[in-house]
Amino acid sequence: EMKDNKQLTQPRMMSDNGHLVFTTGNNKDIRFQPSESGRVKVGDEDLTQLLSQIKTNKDEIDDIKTHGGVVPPEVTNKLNQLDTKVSTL
Amino acid sequence: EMKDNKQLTQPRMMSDNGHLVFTTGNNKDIRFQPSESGRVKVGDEDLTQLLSQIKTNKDEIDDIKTHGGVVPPEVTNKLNQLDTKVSTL
Amino acid sequence: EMKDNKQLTQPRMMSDNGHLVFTTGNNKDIRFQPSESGRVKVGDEDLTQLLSQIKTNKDEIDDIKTHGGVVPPEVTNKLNQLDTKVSTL
Amino acid sequence: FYKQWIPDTNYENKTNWDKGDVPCGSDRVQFSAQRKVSVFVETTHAVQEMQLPVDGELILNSGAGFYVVSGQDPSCGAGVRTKFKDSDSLQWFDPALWQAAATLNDLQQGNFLFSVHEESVPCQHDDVVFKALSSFRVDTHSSQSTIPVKSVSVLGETFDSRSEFSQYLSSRSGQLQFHGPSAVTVGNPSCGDPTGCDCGNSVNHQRICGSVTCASVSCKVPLLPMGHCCHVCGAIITISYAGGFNLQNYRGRIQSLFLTQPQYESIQLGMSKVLKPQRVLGVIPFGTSPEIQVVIVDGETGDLSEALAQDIIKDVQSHGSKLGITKAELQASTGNTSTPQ
Repeated sequence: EMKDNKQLTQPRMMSDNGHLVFTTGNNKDIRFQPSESGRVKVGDEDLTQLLSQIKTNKDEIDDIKTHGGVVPPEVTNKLNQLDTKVSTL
Repeated sequence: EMKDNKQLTQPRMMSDNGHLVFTTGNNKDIRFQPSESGRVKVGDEDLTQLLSQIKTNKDEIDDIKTHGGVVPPEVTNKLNQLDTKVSTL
Repeated sequence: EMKDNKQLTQPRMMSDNGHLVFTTGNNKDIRFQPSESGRVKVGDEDLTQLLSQIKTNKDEIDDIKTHGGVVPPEVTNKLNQLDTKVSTL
Repeated sequence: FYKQWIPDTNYENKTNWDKGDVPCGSDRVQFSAQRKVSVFVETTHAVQEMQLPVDGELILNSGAGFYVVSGQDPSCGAGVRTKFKDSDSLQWFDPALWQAAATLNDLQQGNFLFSVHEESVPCQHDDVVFKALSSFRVDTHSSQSTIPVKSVSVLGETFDSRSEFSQYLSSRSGQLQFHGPSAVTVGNPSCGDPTGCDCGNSVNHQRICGSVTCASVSCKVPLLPMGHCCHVCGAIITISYAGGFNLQNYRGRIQSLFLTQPQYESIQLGMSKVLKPQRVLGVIPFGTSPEIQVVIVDGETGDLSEALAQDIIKDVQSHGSKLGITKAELQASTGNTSTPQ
């Protein structure tokens, strides 16, 4: 039993109906660690760069949510219209 | 040759001149499945977390697009100003 | 010497205390190359799809930042209210 | 000399698998959970499932890799569960696990040298070679805290800087390949003494001989060469030398004068400097004196060895002074001894 438990923590590479599957046991990660000068690429895309874009996106969304985005032009127009009307009353 | 062709249609992990390359096959996936408590990490980044952040980002963007973000302060100010002016006319 | 350097850069699939670790040597990448019909999945997520979502998100954020989002309903209401007030003065 | 580690932990080496075959696409591959192992993979393999150890690594040669098939691999059959064999018990100080050669070229050509057991294991001035396209796991238990050598080559990379190799040893691969309490250290100078250098392994003599099983010998007076673990049938020449002696040149002389002769084809000859203990009244040790030991064996009764030894003694008698040899003593397992000059 001891042995079985230990085996549970062994990482595996296997075929699941012809799909290539990498698995790990309880609390065990799968890690991709290229050298410092090497990159992780998905197709032609630099994954590290894309991952940092996720954070940038999140920050920008938070900013929009807190401070609002640019004022939509129809709002600016309407405000200017009203302003003019009120001033000429 | 037969064998080589076959390999191309199978998902595989290969060393290509020192690069580590994961290639999927015809309708065959490569899956990284750590245990529920294990993570997939790219360098120091938690890929699982970042991937879920992509969806959160998408949802928040959709929300902003549907309901608008916060009202920009200059709009609120202008509206208050006009309101005051109109009320004192 | 050239050859010697190459040898040191061999990629490795390692098991580190049960964590599954993929590493490469100097200047060597880890590359995921999904085929048209095969996917790279992290957990249940399709990596390629999510990565393209990152760019979509970025584009939409840029759009919101440039053109503003939808006008929040409270702004529309207030503008209508003012408009009515001004017109009836 | 170059000393090359013979065993490997390569994926393609079928002796590393308990079923005696390299796994194929229908097979389930198992590495024991607790066995730490570094495995070199030279080519591409199909596999049904591979269970990795809790600590270990697969090193992928360029073009090497793994792929999976759906269901059975027709070229593999029904598939078996196959286990990577235990490689934990291989000892650095096991003389059977090393090959010695004078040059890297000789090492590649398979021109190996015979030597006594202590000198079969890397000596303090030797270059240690682990084959370029291979992985290994060696237990460095020693009688001392370090195992000094001149250089170590691993995966085609030669380390002769002490700090760089110590850094390598602390890397993950280093820790998987070298285990045990003693540290192999590189950066020792090569032997600078033309008359030869002591190997330095006598301090590990017991450990070295602990892994040697001696064959039974059938000769009148079995001989025990210094640094050897077993009695042999053959001959030993003990040479005392003066300033002009050059061990490498003398080894070359014996090679070209005698060992190339067809009648000596089956002869194995080892020649090295040994430190012979000096004793007061033949009992109390008070130091050592260096001399050259020539060990000659022929795998049989020792008659052939003695014939060669007599030829060498004759050569000493006529050219000894020119060669820097002051004395040469012969012991033969036939019971004959002689002390010319």
